[in-house]
Amino acid sequence: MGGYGDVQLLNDDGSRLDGRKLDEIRPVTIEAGILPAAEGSAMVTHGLNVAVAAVYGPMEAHPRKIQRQDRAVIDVRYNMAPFSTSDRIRPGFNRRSREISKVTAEALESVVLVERYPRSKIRVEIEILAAEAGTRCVGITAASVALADAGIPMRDMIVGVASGKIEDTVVLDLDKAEDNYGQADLPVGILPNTGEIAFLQMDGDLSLEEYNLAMEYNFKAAKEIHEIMVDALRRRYDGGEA
Amino acid sequence: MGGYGDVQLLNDDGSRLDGRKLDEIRPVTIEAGILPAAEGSAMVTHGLNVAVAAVYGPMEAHPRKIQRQDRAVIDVRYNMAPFSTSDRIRPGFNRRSREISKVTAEALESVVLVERYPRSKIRVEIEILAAEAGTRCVGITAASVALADAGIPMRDMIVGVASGKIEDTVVLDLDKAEDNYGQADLPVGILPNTGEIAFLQMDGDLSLEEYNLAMEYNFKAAKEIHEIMVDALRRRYDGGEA
Amino acid sequence: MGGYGDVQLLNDDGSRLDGRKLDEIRPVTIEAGILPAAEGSAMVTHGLNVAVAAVYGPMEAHPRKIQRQDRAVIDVRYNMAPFSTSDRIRPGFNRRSREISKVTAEALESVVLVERYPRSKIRVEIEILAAEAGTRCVGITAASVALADAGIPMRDMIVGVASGKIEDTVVLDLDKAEDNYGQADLPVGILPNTGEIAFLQMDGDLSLEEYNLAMEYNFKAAKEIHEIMVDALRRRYDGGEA
Amino acid sequence: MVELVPTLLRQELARLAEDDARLDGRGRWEGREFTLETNCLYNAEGSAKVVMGGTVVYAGVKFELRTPWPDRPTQGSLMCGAELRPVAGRKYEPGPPSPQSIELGRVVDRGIRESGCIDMESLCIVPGEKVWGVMIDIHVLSDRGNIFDACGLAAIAALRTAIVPAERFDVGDDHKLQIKGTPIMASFTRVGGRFVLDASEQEELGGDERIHITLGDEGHLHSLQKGLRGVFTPAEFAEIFEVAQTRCVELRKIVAKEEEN
Amino acid sequence: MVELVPTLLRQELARLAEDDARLDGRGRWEGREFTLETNCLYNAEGSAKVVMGGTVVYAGVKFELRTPWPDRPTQGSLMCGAELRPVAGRKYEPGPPSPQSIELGRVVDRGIRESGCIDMESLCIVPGEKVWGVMIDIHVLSDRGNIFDACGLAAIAALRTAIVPAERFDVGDDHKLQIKGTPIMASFTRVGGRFVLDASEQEELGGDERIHITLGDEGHLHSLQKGLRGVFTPAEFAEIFEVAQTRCVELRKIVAKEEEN
Amino acid sequence: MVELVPTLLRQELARLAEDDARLDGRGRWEGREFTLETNCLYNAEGSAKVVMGGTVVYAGVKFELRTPWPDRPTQGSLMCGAELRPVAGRKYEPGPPSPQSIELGRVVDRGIRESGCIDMESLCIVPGEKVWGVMIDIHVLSDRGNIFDACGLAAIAALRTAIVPAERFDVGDDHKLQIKGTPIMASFTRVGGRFVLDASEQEELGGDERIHITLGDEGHLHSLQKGLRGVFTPAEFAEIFEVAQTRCVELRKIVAKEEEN
Repeated sequence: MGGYGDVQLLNDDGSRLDGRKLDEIRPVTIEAGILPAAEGSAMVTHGLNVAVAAVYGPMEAHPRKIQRQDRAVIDVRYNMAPFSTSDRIRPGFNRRSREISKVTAEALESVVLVERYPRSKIRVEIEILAAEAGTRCVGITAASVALADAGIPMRDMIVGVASGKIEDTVVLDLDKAEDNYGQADLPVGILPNTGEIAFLQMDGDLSLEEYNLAMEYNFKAAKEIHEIMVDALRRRYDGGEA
Repeated sequence: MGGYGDVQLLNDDGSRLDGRKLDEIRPVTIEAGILPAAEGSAMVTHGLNVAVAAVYGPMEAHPRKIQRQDRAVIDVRYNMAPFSTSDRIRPGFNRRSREISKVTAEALESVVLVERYPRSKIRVEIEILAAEAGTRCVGITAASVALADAGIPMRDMIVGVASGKIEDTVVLDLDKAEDNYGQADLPVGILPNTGEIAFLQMDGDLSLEEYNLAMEYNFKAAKEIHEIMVDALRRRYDGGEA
Repeated sequence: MGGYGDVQLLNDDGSRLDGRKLDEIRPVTIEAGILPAAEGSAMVTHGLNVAVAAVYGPMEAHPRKIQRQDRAVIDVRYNMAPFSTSDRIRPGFNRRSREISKVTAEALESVVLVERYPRSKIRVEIEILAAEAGTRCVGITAASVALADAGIPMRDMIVGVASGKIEDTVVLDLDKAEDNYGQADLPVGILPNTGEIAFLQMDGDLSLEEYNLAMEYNFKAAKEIHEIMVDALRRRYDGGEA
Repeated sequence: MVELVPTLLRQELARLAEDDARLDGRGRWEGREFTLETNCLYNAEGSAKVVMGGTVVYAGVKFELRTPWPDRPTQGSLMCGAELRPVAGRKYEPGPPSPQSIELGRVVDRGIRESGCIDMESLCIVPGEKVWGVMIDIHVLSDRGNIFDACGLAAIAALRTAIVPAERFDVGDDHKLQIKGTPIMASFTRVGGRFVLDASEQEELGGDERIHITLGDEGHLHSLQKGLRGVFTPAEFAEIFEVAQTRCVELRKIVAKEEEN
Repeated sequence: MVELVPTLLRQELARLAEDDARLDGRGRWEGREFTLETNCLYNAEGSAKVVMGGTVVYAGVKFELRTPWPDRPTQGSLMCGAELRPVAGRKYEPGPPSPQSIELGRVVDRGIRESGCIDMESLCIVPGEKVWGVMIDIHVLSDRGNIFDACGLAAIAALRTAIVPAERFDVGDDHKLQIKGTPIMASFTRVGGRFVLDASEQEELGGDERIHITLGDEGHLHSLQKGLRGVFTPAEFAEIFEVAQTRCVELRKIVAKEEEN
Repeated sequence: MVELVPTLLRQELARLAEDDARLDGRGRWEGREFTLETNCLYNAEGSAKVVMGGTVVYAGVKFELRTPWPDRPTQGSLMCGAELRPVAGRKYEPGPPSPQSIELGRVVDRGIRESGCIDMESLCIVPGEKVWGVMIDIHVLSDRGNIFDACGLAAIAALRTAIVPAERFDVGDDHKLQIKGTPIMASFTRVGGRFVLDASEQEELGGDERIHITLGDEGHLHSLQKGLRGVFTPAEFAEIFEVAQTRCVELRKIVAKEEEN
């Protein structure tokens, strides 16, 4: 977290710079099945973030050394397009995207019924086309919908959400300014039906009380976004192929 | 193309700076079988360009995923030696050489009887030792002779030639200054016996009429260079091993 | 060799700056079996150098193309930790470490009874944690002890030692200043029982007479260090697991 | 659509070609339906999305401040790259840029660069010291055939709507990037023995070589490229060149129309 | 120790968990024996060696002079990286940094960075011109379980004893690096269905997900990370958070004690 | 020549060694025929081609302007690299530089550098600001044995004929690069149990370790390297050192003669 002390992020009435309440998420829209070449796909806009996910497989896992005898492996690539950020990003993986890919894959392996596909691989491609804070969470949400769109069986969805702290106040779903000048960020991946957590990162400074409040906000948001996810899938199957 | 307007490339009598006529190629010499370690090889000097090609195979294609069940693949590496240009080139592939390698391989696959060697690979190594404009064409010519020297059956040779445009005039076989300050370049790979085209690139600005004239020049040059190629191979087999 | 002429490296009484005699090595300590995860390991301190070696295998050699039908291959990685030198080294291999890894592997393959393990691989990892001139030799010594600690059969040990030339005088075991400002360095790997040489590099300027004297010093040092190696292995097996 | 094995597919395509027909019922010189959308991405200074049949690509434009090359002190620079990442289809693998993606980027780059549609002098801020570098990145999200034309179209459409972010870099006021001309690419694939326009994924799978033609506003050639195994005759080129002329005029109109919106 | 095949190992670990027992006889929240040694490496400006059970790691600190970022002209920088090289165990392979090593380095880095223990302003030499870059490199020599905690401990211990080599760089006198606070990481692994502290190599082999918690001097969270396949409940988190508080206080004392020597 | 399988080849080579004979009829210390040609490449500031038996290598010299290292403000720099690309033989594969090619380049580099034949001070243009960097690139086109000696010879011959391109860089008049001395490499391979000079490809295939000796004009050692599996005795070294003295004198004469032409 940047943690600059001198940027005002809350209005005098306690509301946020963009008018949101402390526990209010940015607008979210989801469309499933938008990439004809993929076996499952989704586009999620969340604030000004745009994330696309494509799913391929299950397919044979190769090279063989990545194969697991008892289950499928999920191979996630989280990638930011060069034009997705204010300063252009050089194409190719970097350390940040490799870490996010790893923990996202492990989160998805926690909900996909991987035991049904031993020795196989499911490819999940997450492409961030526009970034405005919170892209890893938006990517997880998109990946969940794309997996469902591909017909991959899961014991629950994962909803990606984040809360954080700005001006010593816990708020839901940091936008770009809040992320740059805030004091903490707590991105999580929540299973909406079981209430379990499959993805967890955090940085900054949070007391236990603040953590608990931030987590409460996250669970609230997960419920809201989950409805939008379900709705997108319903539209996809009612409306036929895109 | 550089396309600087203020450099004079044609003399007042319409001839070129180096005295060539508009449809005249630079001097070309070819020697086959110059690399004892290779199964086939050739050195082509074309103006001040020096290109060497070596052929290995057919051999088993590995890794297996590059294998084609019905034919051989041709694996071309076009490489400029670090000392081949005015400013030293860092060793290792770059984007330009990868593109040229790809389209050169595809051109050669169009004339080699690849169906005779299913699941195998033929390696063609093109090394540019000195560069003076037109190296991709010189490399194609060298590769054709090296393939023939290796006894690889082909339905025709490919002759690499280029025409271009300088001072709004179509000319054959641009040299370095003409390439740097010219307006268009049209490198092609011509099958001398069938009159077909296996390699085609072009950049700059050409009207259809200019294209047609440039192509006419290219066909004329292909005939001349083809004779030198045949002569080199004849000398090689008359004269025994180099 | 740096070879700066204006740095004094010998005292007026002919002794060296750190008080050593011309044919005196820096203090050496060796401990075997210091890495619980490895099958054999050793730490060698030699002057201010600290080198650690770990041995894994014999194990199946893969990828298959590195396999040898009639013997094991030894896969050595000599690596300098980023904090091992005055200026931090960027992690990852460089040309120097690749060359040292290659010739060290070839030296070890000369003494390990590799014929006993066809088609297999023995991994030897040499990590330099602190460098004060002569690390390749210290690494060879550490690798020998680690191989013995792993129970890999060898026809002899290899002792890494170096002599050099400073102020036109041959001296044993250059330290950092002597290495930086000296005139020659002759690192070798000596088989203490047979008197053969398995590792040899040299750079700088040496007449044949100087070479012979430097080599005489090296053999003398090899005997001294060999005793410390044997002692470390004896302590390891008397004292049980570390 | 049933995925035919290549040999059967080739036979089927040859049979259709005899009747001058195509798998999806199109005419030989008929393109698939497509949509073009511009300015669709936050953070890109210019952007475009092209959907051409089942092919989906995005292009985004970014700017950076650079020092000019010593021998061209008043000229900015252009860079155009394409990424064919695993998202685009089952056959695409992760790893360093493939020859396919390098070729794609370079062919699109040459078409734009050689058309002269960007006046490199207009990118100069302080001669010898500061110029704009323009970077177009093309991202293929779904490959169902003829990604070259989709990428070429997305690139020029993104460029034509780009805003130079001078304020963010503290070098003046934001302004539209000056673009003269609209170079357009038309690609032809040999299918069943003869060339067709805008090949589908199945046609590419069972087809042979491709020819990519980029034409400028006056119908001049600015870039040519032959890809894949196969040869062609001068007569065949003459035929597709004529088709390309018509196709490029049509697409150029659509780019202009999208800009007016 | 006999290397059990994972399935048998998992069964054994589940059976032990029913009795609240562990393979090596430890209590659920009991760490292995460990030793901490600092200033043990020539050429490193600060260094530490941690032996935790059979896990052995070194950390070394180096400094470099840099020009500060234009938007933070008075701030130095911190970089923390971990190398999981083949020396560390049979399963580690040579090659570019693995996702495992990248995660390890980044989690340790965030814990230290976000705790604010390094005042970046204190690394300024000449505003806008010259600042210190602090680089911590962590080297895992032997992995027998829970390398995260060993690496986190080695990193902060090395930092806390580091000397800024100002004389060598001709920018003043050598001095101790100012460090406020001692962020400590505590890692928990699900073994036999429930979380345990400081898992051994066998427990990791037959276990599930890990949670890494870094706490500052006041017990605040500075970094969290869940790794590997598995899910957890908020109640489980509450339990391990309490254990982490105790564990971190203990380890912080040991770091302080080593510093006094 | 029939390609013998290595085991049979080794037996044959051992049998020949008993009679002090070699596969191609040469004496033990006899080199193959070779030719040296210099200044053979446009664009290289110095160049040489060496054909040694069936081995063909080129070396080319280029110059660049650099800022000197702060601690050596009046010294230029030398870089020597070798590329063992797939062109050189069936066994060579594409990819990043192999350990073989790195060793080759570094051994040639050390021989030239340590002989002191380039006065680094003579490469200074403006102290502390501008010096010449000399770069020798060696390109092996055909490996039929003993590429080390061929590369060493090509490198020094290219250097000795190099012209410093000062006019092109606008720093004075073109002039010959000053070179004092002609370091020469002689390589020995253990074949059939004893060392021979200038091994052929077959001898290398059925042989053991190599020793590379670089000698300067006064017969001093400037570089030694043992490569491949095998050991040798001090007595063996003494013998080949004597042969190396003679060999290097001969080759040095040929370099001088080529220069006069």
